[in-house]
Amino acid sequence: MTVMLPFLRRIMPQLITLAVIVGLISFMFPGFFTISIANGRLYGIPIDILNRGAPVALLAIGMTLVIATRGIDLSVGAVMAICGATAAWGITEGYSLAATLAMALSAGLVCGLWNGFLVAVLGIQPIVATLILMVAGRGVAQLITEGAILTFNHEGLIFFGSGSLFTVPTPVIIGVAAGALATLVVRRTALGMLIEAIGINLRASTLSGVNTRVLLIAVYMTSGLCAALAGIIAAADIRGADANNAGLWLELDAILAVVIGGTSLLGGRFSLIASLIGALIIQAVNTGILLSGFPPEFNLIIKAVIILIILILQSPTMRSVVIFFSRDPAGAGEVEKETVVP
Amino acid sequence: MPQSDASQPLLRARGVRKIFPGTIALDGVDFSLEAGEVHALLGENGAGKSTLIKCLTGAYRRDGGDILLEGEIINPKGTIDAQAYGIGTVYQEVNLLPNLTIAENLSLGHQPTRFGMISVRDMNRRAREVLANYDLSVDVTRNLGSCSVAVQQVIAIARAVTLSGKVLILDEPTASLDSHEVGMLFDVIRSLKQRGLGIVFISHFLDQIFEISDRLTVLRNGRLVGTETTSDIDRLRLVNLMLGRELEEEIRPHGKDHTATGEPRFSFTGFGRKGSIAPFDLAIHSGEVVGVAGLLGSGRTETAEVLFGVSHHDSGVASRGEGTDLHLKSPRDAIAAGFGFCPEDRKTDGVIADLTVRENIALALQARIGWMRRIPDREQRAMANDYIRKLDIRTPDAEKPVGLLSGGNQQKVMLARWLATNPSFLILDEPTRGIDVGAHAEIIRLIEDLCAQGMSLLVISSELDELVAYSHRVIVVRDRHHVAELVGNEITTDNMVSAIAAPEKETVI
Amino acid sequence: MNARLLPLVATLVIFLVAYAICYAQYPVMLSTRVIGNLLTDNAFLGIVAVGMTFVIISGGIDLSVGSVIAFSGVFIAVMLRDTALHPMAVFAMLLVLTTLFGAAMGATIHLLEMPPFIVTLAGMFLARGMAYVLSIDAVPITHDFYDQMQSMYWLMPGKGRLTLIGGLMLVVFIVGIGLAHRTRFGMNVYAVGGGANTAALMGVPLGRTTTAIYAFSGLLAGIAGIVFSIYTSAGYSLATVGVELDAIAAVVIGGTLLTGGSGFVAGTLIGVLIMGLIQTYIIFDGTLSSWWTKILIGMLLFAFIVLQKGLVWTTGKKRAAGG
Amino acid sequence: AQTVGFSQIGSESGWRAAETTLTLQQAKDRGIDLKFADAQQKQENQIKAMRSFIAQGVDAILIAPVVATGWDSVLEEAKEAEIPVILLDRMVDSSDDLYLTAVGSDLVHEGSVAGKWLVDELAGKDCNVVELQGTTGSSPAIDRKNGFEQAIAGHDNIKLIRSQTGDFTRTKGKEVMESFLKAEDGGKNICALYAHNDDMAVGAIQAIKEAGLKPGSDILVVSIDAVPDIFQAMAAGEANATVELTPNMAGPAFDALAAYMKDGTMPPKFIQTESKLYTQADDPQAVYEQKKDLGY
Ligand SMILES: Nc1ncnc2c1ncn2[C@@H]1O[C@H](COP(=O)(O)OP(=O)(O)OP(=O)(O)O)[C@@H](O)[C@H]1O
Ligand SMILES: Nc1ncnc2c1ncn2[C@@H]1O[C@H](COP(=O)(O)OP(=O)(O)OP(=O)(O)O)[C@@H](O)[C@H]1O
Ligand SMILES: [Mg+2]
Ligand SMILES: [Mg+2]
Repeated sequence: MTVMLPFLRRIMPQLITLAVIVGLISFMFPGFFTISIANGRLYGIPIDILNRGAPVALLAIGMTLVIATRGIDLSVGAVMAICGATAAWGITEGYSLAATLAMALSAGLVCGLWNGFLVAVLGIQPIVATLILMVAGRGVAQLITEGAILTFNHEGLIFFGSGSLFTVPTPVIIGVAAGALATLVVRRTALGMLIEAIGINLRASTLSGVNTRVLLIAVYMTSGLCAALAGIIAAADIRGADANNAGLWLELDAILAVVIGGTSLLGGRFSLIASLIGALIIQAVNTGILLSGFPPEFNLIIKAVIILIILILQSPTMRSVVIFFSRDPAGAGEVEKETVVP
Repeated sequence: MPQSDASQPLLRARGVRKIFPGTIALDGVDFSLEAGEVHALLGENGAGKSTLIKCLTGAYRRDGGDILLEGEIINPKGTIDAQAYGIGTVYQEVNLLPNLTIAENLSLGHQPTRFGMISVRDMNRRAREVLANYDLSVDVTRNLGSCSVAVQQVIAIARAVTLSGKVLILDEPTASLDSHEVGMLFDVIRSLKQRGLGIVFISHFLDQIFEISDRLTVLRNGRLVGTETTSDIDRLRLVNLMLGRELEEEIRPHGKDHTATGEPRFSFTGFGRKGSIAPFDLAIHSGEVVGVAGLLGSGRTETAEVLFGVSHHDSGVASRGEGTDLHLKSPRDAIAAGFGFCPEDRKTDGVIADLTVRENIALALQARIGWMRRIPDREQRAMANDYIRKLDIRTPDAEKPVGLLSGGNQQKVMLARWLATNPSFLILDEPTRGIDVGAHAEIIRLIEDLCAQGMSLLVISSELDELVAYSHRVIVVRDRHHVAELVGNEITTDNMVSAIAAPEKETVI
Repeated sequence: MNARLLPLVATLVIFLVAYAICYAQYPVMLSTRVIGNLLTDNAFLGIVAVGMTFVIISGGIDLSVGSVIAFSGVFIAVMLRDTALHPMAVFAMLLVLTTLFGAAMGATIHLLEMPPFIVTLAGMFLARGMAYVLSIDAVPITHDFYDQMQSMYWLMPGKGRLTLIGGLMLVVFIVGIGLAHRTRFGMNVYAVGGGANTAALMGVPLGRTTTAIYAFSGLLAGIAGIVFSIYTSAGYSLATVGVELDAIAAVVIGGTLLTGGSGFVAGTLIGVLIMGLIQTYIIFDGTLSSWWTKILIGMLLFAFIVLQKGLVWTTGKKRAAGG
Repeated sequence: AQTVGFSQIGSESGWRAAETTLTLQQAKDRGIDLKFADAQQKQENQIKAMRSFIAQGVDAILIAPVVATGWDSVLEEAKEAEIPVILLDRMVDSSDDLYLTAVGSDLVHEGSVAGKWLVDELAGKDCNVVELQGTTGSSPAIDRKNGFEQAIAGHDNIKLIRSQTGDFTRTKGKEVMESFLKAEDGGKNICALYAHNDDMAVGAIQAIKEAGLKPGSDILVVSIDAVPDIFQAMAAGEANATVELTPNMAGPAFDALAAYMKDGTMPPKFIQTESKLYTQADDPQAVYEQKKDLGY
């Protein structure tokens, strides 16, 4: 119990935000919580949010780790496209499902390796390093599909997008499983601390004997792997690889999810669970906009305003204002960040 | 109500309070500074000295109390305000911008302009003039980041001096200076004093306190212990005031008699790196402390960095014991060989500010064990608490982010990190920098204990007394060459000074 | 030579070599026409990249500029269509608007201690959203004043044109260089990039500087918007998607570090020209499929960055070894 | 041989890939040296490409303009350099003496063909229609919406109840359709779907199936483009109608160009391609077989 408390306190702002947004939608749309079973699959708006949020949630897992090392991965959208295209290509070429999946996942790992190599070995700044793959990656994906949407009808592969296991949609299961696995690996081993250490002070970590180079590469590879999973899901969902549009601009959503999840873009302390909730918040906003029936030209403004409100409420300044008003000088263990007022 | 009149002290703090979560850093502290005096501020690591001056200059928001300048209540909202009031400050960690040139750093905020444009020529000329007072001949168009910590420190001081119309505050300005620079600084301080400035001076070097200060104020655990006239107090009583107890032993100013013999544990032959340190030979025996002496910028840090693989050596070989060659291309190689290295610049090379004390202490050990086998929380906590006790690290608990600790305590955490790995050869670069008298004695005792347990140490220090106290051998570095080696009874301050100063290599080799 | 200039020189050398290679293959490359095009076609990108350089030197990033350019175009077009205002008056209103928009983002970044990436991302959504609300349709601009501005160019020998907007870009660069290296504001930008807290301790007015930086970027995005509207005589809410990434790439190729604190406005000009050169080369080649175009742009970006790093590194090393 | 520059918008959809493939094919068949430039969806890149073509001195320029506005000055430059320009598949709103001719379909007309089909199909029955728009602000999205609305205007039995953007993509088409279904009583409230392109329709069809409804009968599906995949859906009875936008714009363009080059014959200013309506009656499987290798 005592171990859970700081954890709960850490994700509380995200949980509250999610609750408020879900509350808003269900107020607007009273049928929100009705969940039924259609075609042997759970069916309802909350399920949609989970299901549609899964790719961004997956991306957010890798992105959280990358951002914790003070990096950023702009290429995840393009990597999704590459891996989706690889999967579609593999299955249409007649490879077995296992081989196809292996190829798609390896494609993600290779992309991650490339990014990691640029960042850790060549010392190129992460934004630029991953920008290269962001630009070129979509070209690679199109090269595989030759510009067309490569469709397939293999039930096994389609299962990853629109299948379900015990009535739960597969993407949700994959997302939850990946999140749980990543959390477990990162927190049960020393990886989490080492990643945070290199994010906060790379040089000091190297001097302390942390194998920063390998760790950085591994983190980018994880991001590539997550993007590969997301890419497979996205392709399986529409039964085709759309090299142009798969994952387009999703990197921004993933970064947003991480930031809403409270991980600083300057690296350091991170929380995977909070990022996952962040991904759900974003998807809830998107779904809410779709349900609202507003004309689409307002979509961006609504999204921007909601995001701004969320971020303003979560900003350190606001938090200290809240602490100030709640008259809790001990700050409940929270570290007051001294603002140096010039 | 206080009136503005001549009898008022120049700068006065009344009942200043500052509370951090879990710590009361300042608890109603009074402090007053007269014009034309040097007022020393003393106290153990974490006593609240830095916090007090940050409150005085508005860098921190106070939680209570008043600040009066010449009798008027002032409320500086930040450094700019403080500068406008004529208060110049050098904060504890060097606070300059490594990406700007020396001249730009000196003139930031008040650059000479002509028709609204900065006149670079004027700016550089002024910078050269200012630095001439400090006997520093550097290219002022060089990036500050390429200068050693010491040079940066001097520049920070020079900047603060040019900014201070009434008050100059120096937080541990001498921590990384050698005696020559310190002398220079004191000359400057004296001339400012003549001009009627009030100077606040923080240092852990009692000699310097006695040399320069007129009055002193002692803080302990955020509380005011007292203000005294320096000439009325003796060393022992001062230490007593600071620590609240007797200091058991002071440093013995003589070298070790014992000279290590037999097989060296590690030996380095022709080790060097072009452009940073000339090839040198070095043998390290078990249970031996090798001191390294030299002026600032002489290449002491470079020696350590080449040994630890931070910068790759491009000549020479290293070996363990008799034969086996050591491959030292990176810190990881060095750590695998049983080395440890506590770097000089703790802010950029040492602490991981946002990680907790516990994690910082466990880091090097964890890195060596590998990421798979996480040291269980319980063990980490036990280890951390153990070192917090042993090294007397002042922190409410092991879960405090290390960046929030006072400077000296951060230094101890770094030491703890390396002790936890139990290295056979530990390199310490300026380990006592910024450490209070009590802890200073403890660290020296620790060094002696470690070497008694058979650990080999290479200690770089600017404090020659300290080197004399614990070294079995002292290597003197000058101009990137190892120029002399003093053994046993030869290790005296005088010998070292003459070896450091000697223009030719005629000293004992 | 000053060590600080190394990245700049490296970039310049790479640009010249690349141009020489292109020239060897297509001699037309050196015609005034191509050179004029290079300036005109990249004018809006260059202008916005100057603002981006300041932002990046200060350690920030501004993702909103592409959307702000689109918004500017739509704003101008709609104002000119629906009101009788003179374009100059509309420009003035627009520049006030975009400057305030930038300032608001800067103030948010400073006051709420939020990362620039996120604040300007929201700004990016917001600005494009506003453009949609003004008009989803592309709105043509038909105004004599626009025709005049378009016909203002200097016909260089060889039929190349140095247009008004190309010239304007060069002026903006000169002003930008002066601002960066010869004013207190510029120095403060470098200082903030070197370390915001330290800069504050040294007396740099952090809030004012941050606000001013983003306001300046907003102003230049507005000017770029005007230039783009002259370039296309239209306002279109879907225009200039992703220009922020091009601008960032140009700034980085120009030798500015994304970590902040070091870089050159002049380098950005070369960066912009390099990007333009890559595109011109690909068009001249004319055999690349859509996907190979993308892959090649990525690879060339990579090559330039690696070359530049390599050059800086080897010369830096030689210098160290030499003494 | 002639050198012709071709400035393509990009490769954002299968349809456009097919257009590119066919253009290259046509050029090759006629022995024309085609310089291809992909603009990655950016008008500025298309203008750059045009200028570079002019600097290179090509014999003619084909351009598929990403947007109607903003071409005046570069078209003038081409005219000054005496290089004929032919517009493909989309129009520009510049004066028509600046280009030789435009080959394309009428986007508004396409929308109204789809609308008219629905009107006829319903024959007066009440029907709630949901609409999947293209990318907000793009001209096909605006025009196809207008055309459809014109066609259903005055038919009070047809109500457009929801309209959202699906960005012309399958993924978004599916996601938006899912939310339409949820919002409209599990889809029971919807009788027809109008999608601005086939890709979104294909995505939406999957969403309808996953919701346990039958596309094509429970919900009528009409869309535009006529890409091969929609014919498969039509063959399976899951889609009802599509309006063809032929990707072969280059053929007529090259014909007009050849005639002009030969003896200066001025082609008409607008060569409209047919907006053919395909329904399930048109043997969709056969059309699919015929179209599937065209590079869609
Ligand atoms: N920003 C902060 N947040 C929380 N606690 C802090 C912060 N800054 C200082 N402290 C705590 O306040 C106390 C006083 O610190 P301060 O830096 O003033 O000590 P000091 O006397 O300057 O010590 P030293 O000689 O080591 O520099 C310490 O216990 C420190 O841990
Ligand atoms: N007083 C000085 N004047 C000019 N340059 C200096 C001065 N002191 C140091 N430097 C420069 O700083 C650089 C780095 O010195 P470094 O810190 O490595 O030496 P060090 O012997 O370890 O000194 P310390 O550890 O005492 O700072 C050297 O290249 C030297 O040129
Ligand atoms: Mg201190
Ligand atoms: Mg040193």
